[in-house]
Amino acid sequence: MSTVLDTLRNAFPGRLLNCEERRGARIYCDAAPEVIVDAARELMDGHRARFITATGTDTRNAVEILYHFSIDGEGAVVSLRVTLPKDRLEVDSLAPLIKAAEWVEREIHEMLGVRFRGHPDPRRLLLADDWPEGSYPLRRDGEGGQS
Amino acid sequence: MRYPKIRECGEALRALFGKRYTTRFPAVEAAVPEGFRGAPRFDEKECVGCGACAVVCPAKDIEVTDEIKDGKGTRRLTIHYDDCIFCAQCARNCITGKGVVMTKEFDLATTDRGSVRDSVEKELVLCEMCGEVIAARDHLLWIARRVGPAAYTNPTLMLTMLDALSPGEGTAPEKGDEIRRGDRMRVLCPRCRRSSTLEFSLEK
Amino acid sequence: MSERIIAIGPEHPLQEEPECFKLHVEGEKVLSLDIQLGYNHRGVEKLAESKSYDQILFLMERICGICSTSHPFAGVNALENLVGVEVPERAKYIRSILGEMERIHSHLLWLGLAGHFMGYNTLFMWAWKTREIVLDLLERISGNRQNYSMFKVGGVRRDVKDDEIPSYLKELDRLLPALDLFRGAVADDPVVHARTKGIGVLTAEDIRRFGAVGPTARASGVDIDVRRDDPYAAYSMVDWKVVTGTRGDVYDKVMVRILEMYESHAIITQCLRKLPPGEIDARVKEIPAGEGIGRHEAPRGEVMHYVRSDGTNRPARYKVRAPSFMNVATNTKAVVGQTISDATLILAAVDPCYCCSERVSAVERRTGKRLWSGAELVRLSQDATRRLRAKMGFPHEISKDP
Amino acid sequence: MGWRRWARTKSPWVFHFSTGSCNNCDIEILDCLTPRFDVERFGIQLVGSIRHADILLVTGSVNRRVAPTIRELYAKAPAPCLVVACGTCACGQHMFKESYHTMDPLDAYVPVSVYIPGCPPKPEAFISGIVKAVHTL
Repeated sequence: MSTVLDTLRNAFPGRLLNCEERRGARIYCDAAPEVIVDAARELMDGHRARFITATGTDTRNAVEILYHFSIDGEGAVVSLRVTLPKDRLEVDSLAPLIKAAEWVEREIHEMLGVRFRGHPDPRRLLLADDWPEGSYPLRRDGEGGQS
Repeated sequence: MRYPKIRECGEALRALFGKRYTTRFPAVEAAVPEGFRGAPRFDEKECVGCGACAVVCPAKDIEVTDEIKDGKGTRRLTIHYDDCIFCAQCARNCITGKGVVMTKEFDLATTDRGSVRDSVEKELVLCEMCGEVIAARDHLLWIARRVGPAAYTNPTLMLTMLDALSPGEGTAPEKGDEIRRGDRMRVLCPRCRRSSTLEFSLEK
Repeated sequence: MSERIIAIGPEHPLQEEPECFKLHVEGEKVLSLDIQLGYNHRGVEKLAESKSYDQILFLMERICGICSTSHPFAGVNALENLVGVEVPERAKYIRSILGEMERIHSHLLWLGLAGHFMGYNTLFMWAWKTREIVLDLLERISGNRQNYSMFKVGGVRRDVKDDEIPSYLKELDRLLPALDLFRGAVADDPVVHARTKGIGVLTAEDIRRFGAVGPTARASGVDIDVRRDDPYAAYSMVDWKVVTGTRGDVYDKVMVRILEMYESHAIITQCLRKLPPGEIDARVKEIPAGEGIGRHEAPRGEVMHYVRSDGTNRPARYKVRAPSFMNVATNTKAVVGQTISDATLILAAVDPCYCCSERVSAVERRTGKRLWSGAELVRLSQDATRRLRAKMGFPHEISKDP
Repeated sequence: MGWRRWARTKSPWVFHFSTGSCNNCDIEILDCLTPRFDVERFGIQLVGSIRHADILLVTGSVNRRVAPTIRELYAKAPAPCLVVACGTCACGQHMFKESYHTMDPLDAYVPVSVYIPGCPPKPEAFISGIVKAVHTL
């Protein structure tokens, strides 16, 4: 456990902050958007982590993306939190590194309107074809359409 | 074990000569175990019309409508089975514990969607001053029973209780146009009660 | 020969995603696979934000019918992770009993359908017949055959009656001969071997790349199981083991599931025998602000729920990750290079849910003309079995479509 | 026309379509075909194409993506085609009334003959629902 926490604390000084372990072996970190791909690579290669999913949340002022990784040997879940300001919803895509992230990012893209740089296939995943462009169901600010 | 597949043949023989496995359903009633969550039904006697079931229903399926006509109020609670998810939350959270019960009834198929429902009507107690809905009469009586002697501290509860003991007796005094201090001994909604005690005494 | 597209779907009810598989084929060979989702998208995550914590679990139950224990299970794990409440022992055991009963009925359901795709309809009927034992037990315990309404934060909603436990155990013992029969029927049948061995192979590296979970991953020798890795409920208090395969083909996926049912049976009987007396509910009064992550090993693999609370009685964000969301994507690798008749079986092997095969249609790309209907693709798969049987010296016909 | 009615009620063939359900009703429908309930006793058979079907069983709360399909499907069905709404989702949209991805209940798209409420209905409820549907012919 502590090894993962130590790695995360030391690997990216200044760009991976507030690493803390909470109840039930849940590790949360705040990551800078530019470091996410490297941090994911570090976890996947260095700690045999398994990508679970990513959660996009609209916190009114910003959009938070939590990348969840499972460290199966230790029963821990590492969540890297990336906060994107509403006026610049862009982050590097994990899909070229982790195949599993492809659909997850497509879903976040259509639900919250986050653009993933370098995504191989940024089509819609879940919503109907006649769903209005530019309307995002999980947004909370009026512009996002229905709430 | 290439062939013949004796094990499977054995199973086939058992099935052939064993007891019939398929149900005889339409001819014979289906066996429904104890505790089955079938259609929820209101119990006319036990339901007090508080509307707790409507609040907890995850599907927002139970409809509460209050109707006031000629100074008489009625509350109607309706479960629409075409939207019911049979989760038994209404029965579990019923304040009397018996107002809604899960029956064993499962065959609700119908040709008219609006017709599959169960409803109960409850008389409402209205504020004597402004006519606002206070609660269902049975609800007030249930609270009075629950709180015991403490019910006498609240005129609304006490008067409703007395009225239930001897209906029609004890006519209320003439009521004026505005709320007076003497109106405290009436069946009042919370707002009117506040006016009658607080505002009136502050003015004087 | 020109490339053609065969569309399988568009129905496939799982979490929110009935898929439409589009097979790009040339002749008999599958060149690539394109998966379209969204036919079952109901916006559960958004709806969850409008329900109170007590009501949410009923919504989670209805994400997937077969996983109607798994989603609330992961949900309560997430919420309890947030609150930090200790669940009473008895409730833990009851939860595990329900979870494992669901695993048995889900695996039997899948086994039957896999049999149906292979044209082994006897297996289909037997598996579904055996499944009724578990469904009847669940009906007696929870009050309904599906959608059990049992889970609540801090415990369970309904108790198991102590005096009925012996009769539950007796019913469960009826499962064992049936499971032996299925194991024999699959392991000894040369036709099943020929149809399932060496097709749809996924290596351990593929599993990691796709993030696949559950029996799909374990069949490839990836030893992951949330019940053991991140213990919750009563799984650390009973004796069982994780079943893994080695080759990662369809045969291993079948065998892993069959052997897992024995483990589930062992867990249920141990839990029922050891069921401690006491409370079933910790009476959680409120959910504080914070974040929680809960996981559960569903029949199809790890379910993850993430919940964020802002201290009100509704969640600020509720995220659901169903196992099939990861597993289905592995199909894009597994079917490439296989024949169309095997593709049906491979697509079914990750246990996405049966519905897809019921509405299969084949469409030619340029004209959009229908080539084959749904039942015909299943028949194509069954024809392949028939040819194999003939070659191996089984002259008799396989059973008719149910 | 007596013989026609007789022929239709004797062996109704059903086609099953899911419009965004949780799968429970679909499983219970399939369960009706298996040894325990075995609806083939009544000549009821699940068919692979709507063009062969007398009864269309619909499950699920119709979502945006399949809404056009259900109309199309009903248009393809040979008359008279009975539509049976299976489960609470198909009857009144269940909890998904307020979802952004569902619009109207099933009866806004196609005429529904019989509603079978339940979440999911017991297989017995399905059987008696279909019997009721056949009686409306």
